[in-house]
Amino acid sequence: MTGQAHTGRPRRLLRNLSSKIASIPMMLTAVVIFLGGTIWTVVYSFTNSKLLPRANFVGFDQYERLWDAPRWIVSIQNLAIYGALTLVFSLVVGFVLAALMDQKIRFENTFRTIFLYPFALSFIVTGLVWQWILNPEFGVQSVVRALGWTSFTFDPLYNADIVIYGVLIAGLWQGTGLVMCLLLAGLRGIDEDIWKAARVDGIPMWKTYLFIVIPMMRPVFITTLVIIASGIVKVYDLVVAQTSGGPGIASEVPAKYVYDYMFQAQNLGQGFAASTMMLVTVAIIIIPWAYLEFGGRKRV
Amino acid sequence: MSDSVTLPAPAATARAGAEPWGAKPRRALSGRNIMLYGTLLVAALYYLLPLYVMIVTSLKGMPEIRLGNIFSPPLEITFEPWAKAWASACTGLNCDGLSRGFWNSVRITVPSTLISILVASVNGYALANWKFRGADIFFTILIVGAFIPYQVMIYPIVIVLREMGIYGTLTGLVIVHTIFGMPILTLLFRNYFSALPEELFKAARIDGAGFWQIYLRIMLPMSLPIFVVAMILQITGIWNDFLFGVVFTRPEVYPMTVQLNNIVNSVQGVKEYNVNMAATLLTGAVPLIVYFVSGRLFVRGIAAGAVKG
Amino acid sequence: MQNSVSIKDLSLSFGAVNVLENLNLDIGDGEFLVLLGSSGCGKSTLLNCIAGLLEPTGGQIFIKNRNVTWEEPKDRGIGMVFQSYALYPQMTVEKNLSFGLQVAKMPRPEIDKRIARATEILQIGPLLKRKPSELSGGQRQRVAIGRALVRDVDVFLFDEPLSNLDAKLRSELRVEIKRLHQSLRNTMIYVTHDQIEALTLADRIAIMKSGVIQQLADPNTIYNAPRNMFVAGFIGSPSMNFLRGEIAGRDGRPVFTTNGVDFALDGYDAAETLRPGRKVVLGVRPEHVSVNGEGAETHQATVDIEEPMGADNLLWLKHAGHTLSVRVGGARRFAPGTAVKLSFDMGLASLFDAETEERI
Amino acid sequence: MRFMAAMLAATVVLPSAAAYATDLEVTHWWTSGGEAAAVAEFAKAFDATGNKWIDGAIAGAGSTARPIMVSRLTGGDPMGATQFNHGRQAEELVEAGLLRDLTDVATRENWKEIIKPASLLDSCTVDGKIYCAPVNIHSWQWLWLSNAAFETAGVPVPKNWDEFVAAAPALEKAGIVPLAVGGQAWQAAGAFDVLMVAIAGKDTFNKVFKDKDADVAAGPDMARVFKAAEDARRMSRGTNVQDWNQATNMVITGKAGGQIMGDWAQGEFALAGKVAGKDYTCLPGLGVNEVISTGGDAFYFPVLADEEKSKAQEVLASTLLAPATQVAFNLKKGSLPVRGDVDLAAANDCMKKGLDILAKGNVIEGTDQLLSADSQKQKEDLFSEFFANPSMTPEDAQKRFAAIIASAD
Repeated sequence: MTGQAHTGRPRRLLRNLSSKIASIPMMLTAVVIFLGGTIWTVVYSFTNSKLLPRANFVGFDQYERLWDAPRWIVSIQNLAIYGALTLVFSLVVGFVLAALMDQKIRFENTFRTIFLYPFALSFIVTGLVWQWILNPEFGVQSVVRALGWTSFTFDPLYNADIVIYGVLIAGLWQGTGLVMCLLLAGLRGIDEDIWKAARVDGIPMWKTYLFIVIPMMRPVFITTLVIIASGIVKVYDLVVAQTSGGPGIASEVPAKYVYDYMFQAQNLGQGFAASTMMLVTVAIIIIPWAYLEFGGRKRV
Repeated sequence: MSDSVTLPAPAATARAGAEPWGAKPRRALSGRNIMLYGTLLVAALYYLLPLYVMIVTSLKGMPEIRLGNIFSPPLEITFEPWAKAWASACTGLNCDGLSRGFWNSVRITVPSTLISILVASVNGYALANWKFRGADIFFTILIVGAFIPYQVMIYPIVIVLREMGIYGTLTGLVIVHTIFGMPILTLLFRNYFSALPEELFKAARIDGAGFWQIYLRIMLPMSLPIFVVAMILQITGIWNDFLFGVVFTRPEVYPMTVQLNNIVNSVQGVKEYNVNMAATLLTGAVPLIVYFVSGRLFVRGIAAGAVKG
Repeated sequence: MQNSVSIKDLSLSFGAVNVLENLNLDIGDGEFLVLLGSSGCGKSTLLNCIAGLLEPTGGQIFIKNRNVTWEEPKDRGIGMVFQSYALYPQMTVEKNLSFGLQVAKMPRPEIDKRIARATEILQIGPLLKRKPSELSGGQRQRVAIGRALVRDVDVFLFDEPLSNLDAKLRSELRVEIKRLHQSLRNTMIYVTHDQIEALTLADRIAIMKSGVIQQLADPNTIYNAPRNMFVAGFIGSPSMNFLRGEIAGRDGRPVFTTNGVDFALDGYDAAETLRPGRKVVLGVRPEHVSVNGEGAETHQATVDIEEPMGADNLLWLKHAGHTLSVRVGGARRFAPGTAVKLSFDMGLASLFDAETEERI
Repeated sequence: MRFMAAMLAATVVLPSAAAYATDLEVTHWWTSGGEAAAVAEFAKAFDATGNKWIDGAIAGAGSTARPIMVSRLTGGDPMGATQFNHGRQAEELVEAGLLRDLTDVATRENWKEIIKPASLLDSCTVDGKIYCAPVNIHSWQWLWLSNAAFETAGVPVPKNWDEFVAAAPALEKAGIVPLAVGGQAWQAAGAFDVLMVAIAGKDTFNKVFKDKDADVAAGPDMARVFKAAEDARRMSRGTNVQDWNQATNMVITGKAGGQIMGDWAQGEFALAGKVAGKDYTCLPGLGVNEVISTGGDAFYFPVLADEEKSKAQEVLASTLLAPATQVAFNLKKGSLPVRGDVDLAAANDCMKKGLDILAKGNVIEGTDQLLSADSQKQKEDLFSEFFANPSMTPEDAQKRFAAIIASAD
């Protein structure tokens, strides 16, 4: 509301008073929980807190140990692989599906429901079902072998080199439906005349998507990105349900490291140090961008 | 209409029969359609496969499951696993299955969904239409907050709720759900309200309507689509929540997911896959039904809430 | 005249709804044809069919004597301008103009030449490096026209191009489009719901209703000799006065009578063919009634309301149980309640059959 | 409220000293078949005192249940009693004053005399005060062998670890996984500890875990243990299950030759109707070094404001240790009672072997008592990686193991 910037100075604090009052829950959440909780976490990451938080400071010990732990390194690598692939695949697959759905197809409702329903299920369920389907003894591998192709091998969850892709298959199964929906909505929001203009100009469909429509969908891509990315950083339940981080430590992820060290190892300090590292990474990427995206720009 | 009808040019008349006329004929099995529907069908198979496995398995008896093939349809359909999952599967000492948690889940989901949506919609409205200095900073913190793993926040929230004296109560749990639903919901509502024509808002202000009046009389009635989206997201999220449900309540009000976890994660000798799958489907039934019923509204609402930045 | 665009028996239906039915239309080379009608009349649908953006369910479309019914829009030799401009928002003006040509693999010098020409005609040189979001509505529409221009085609299609602009810009751009047509002499098909645009721009106007062309004629004919009551009422502002009544014989000559008042039909073309007792509607435009002027026959009326409009003054009068609108010179003022005498110019009036609503 | 009614109906309330019929919420993570049956014995005994056991079972020991319990305690909404691993893990809760001092009850009931071995009660003791009630003894050092599997492979059932390793190729040839090791990290770590006691002996075990002697951990004795672990790793290939009882089930069904697992596995054999000595064989200390550890489970009692409930806590504490309850519970659970003075006539072969060893005093403390949860977790990470990753050499693993011991507290 740029127009309100000219109101008199004395009423500055009172201006938009209702709005400020109404935003109190948001401010409290932002400041007390998210900011306060984060600061609290960062502070206690410099302590040697075990089961209960204690202000017994030990400097950077927890961080040194963290970066010495092979499991943490594996977790970070896994998150990078999983995150990059999830972003790419869910956007690509989601967009392709959305584009197909946008071709005035028959049974659109049916297809949409099919693509979207996994999102209604919890990660625990997703992990469990896919653990099962990918189990070499009674899942896909055994079925294909029973059909006669006896050398067929497909056991992503039991092969440390590819286990993270097994997790990815399940993650995409659950998440792409929502991405598809978001992007489909974005496609539906494109002015029909743009399509007509492109057709009159003789621009092939794929070029229209690539050079005209996708650039126009920037806002919806941003919303989608926030939703996917926040899900990636937090990925935990899926791994627990599907592989428990195994085989060995091959499918560990940072959120699980945090949780395991906080509650199983009862080393809160270590868990907090790990979560601080996660937060720092997220903050470095997100804060400048979020402020530009949501804050700096005036409403058009 | 004599002057609107002109005689066709002679050349055109002569060719008319053999020439293109009407819609360009398309074969139903054109390459384009094969690609289009083929891709969609393959994708649909990938999405349906797990559901199929769940349903099929839940209808088999254990001996049949041990035979191996998880994809084969049941030789003998039995509803025993469903009955067991609902009414008699044991979690610890209590052998009354999921049924004991169902109403608890409802009791948790309904107020949590409503309150979290109301709070987030007011936030979004304030951010979109009544921006005050510093509002962006709070919003940015909120968006960054969406990236914090829940588990990290457990202790701080336990401390806050303890200080407020509402730890272990339903109120506390509702507040927790409201907090964690806030980032994404606020983003959606803010986008939605920003996209509504500004004239509406200006006209109402000129008419002397205040913050709450505009919200209640103008914004709220116009925001059904985005409310549907928020509702679907929250019902799904809260219904499926396990962690907050157990950390912030007591056993009397444990949600259904706690029983699901107990049934699925504890094992009675052999894992009863059929009961697990039936329990899984039963627990997922409410969000699934919500999706099946309101999927169409979901896309429409998302279109309204997420498209405009 | 050589036909530039011909439409033969064109039909289009969405399911059970017929939007266009057996529509025929021929547009001459270099002609400016306006499709006029209220929303939902099928005018935009027809334009989209010509462009190839909608598939007809039946019939044929010829452009330059070539049957293009099954052709892609890009192969039809048309350029199109849209109401919402439909500029590609992430591209500069220059890129907007050149993108289609680049995709068609046109050599760069040729593209540059065409852009230079369009830029000059439309005076958009300073805008080339900007993005659409940095342009005003009028500038955007100019660019949109430019995008059609660089295609160097014979037929231009305009789909309500001025509807999103404010009144002042609209009239400015209207003049520019007219000038453009005069200098290019291309065939232009222009869809609008604004009668002023139609009357000012068109060589011929096709007035549409429910997917059917009601009348196709030059603006003058449309205005003065509307084919039916719909056309008569649609064109003109304020709209034509309609008086319901019937034909009566007075001394062997037919007169129009309503509420006991007679109107001699002396000046009317087809007066001889009228048989007494026939139910008819008399249509008189506000400017075809003179107040307190010279006339063979005068009618008494009282002024109800006056609306001064600067150049002229619009009077709303009570006359024989009807309300009539009459346009007089701006300088002539009448206080409400004033009694006046009216005379009707029957040579410019229209009579419609009350049943068929067709012009007699 | 529907389930409350169901609860009332389910737990047939015994008409007894209803003077203080108090509800006491008890949280625990005993949800598997045998475990649930065992805990039901506790509930039955407690209800018989006129109070009521409100069951708060949450499956998933460490990752799920523990944060919930700790949150409830620190959040000021404690349960009436809770299962917790005793030993190092609860110390902090005690120090924070969240747990109740049971010394009065312990003195009255004379726990110091009746609880055997005494180390169990030591684990409950902080600054001379007793804070928990141990309820059972679990030992890790067991190798469970499927007689049927060896029959299929055509080799005799081995009597010790070395024979087992030698028989592995024959098992593999018959399509049987020699050693089932579930995918969860704690199973690999536990199996290693067992190998360690069996191969390097009790003294090395104590030097490494009790004295945290990194030199010993890096020494030649331990190198032999790591070699054996490499054998185990090779033999465990193809297990492809996560949960311990799924691995046990492989042994029960003859899909696997054997499994290194604690005595709780016995509950699964019992539930499947298998008879010790006939269908399966158990080798304590892997048949090499007959030593068992005395870990176990214990109940803690949070400090409560409500006096009625506090009284009920005392009743519960004494009920848990009552001889009859101990027998009933441990028979179902497959563990050994904490009282030396109860008669376990109903015990099967394997339990009797365990009781014998216990009587001889061939015991060590469990790693839970010796190491912090933190070190345990690091150890789990190491061994789950070692068991899953064939390219990790025993030497490398030993180096990392020594580093963990060096930094352990």
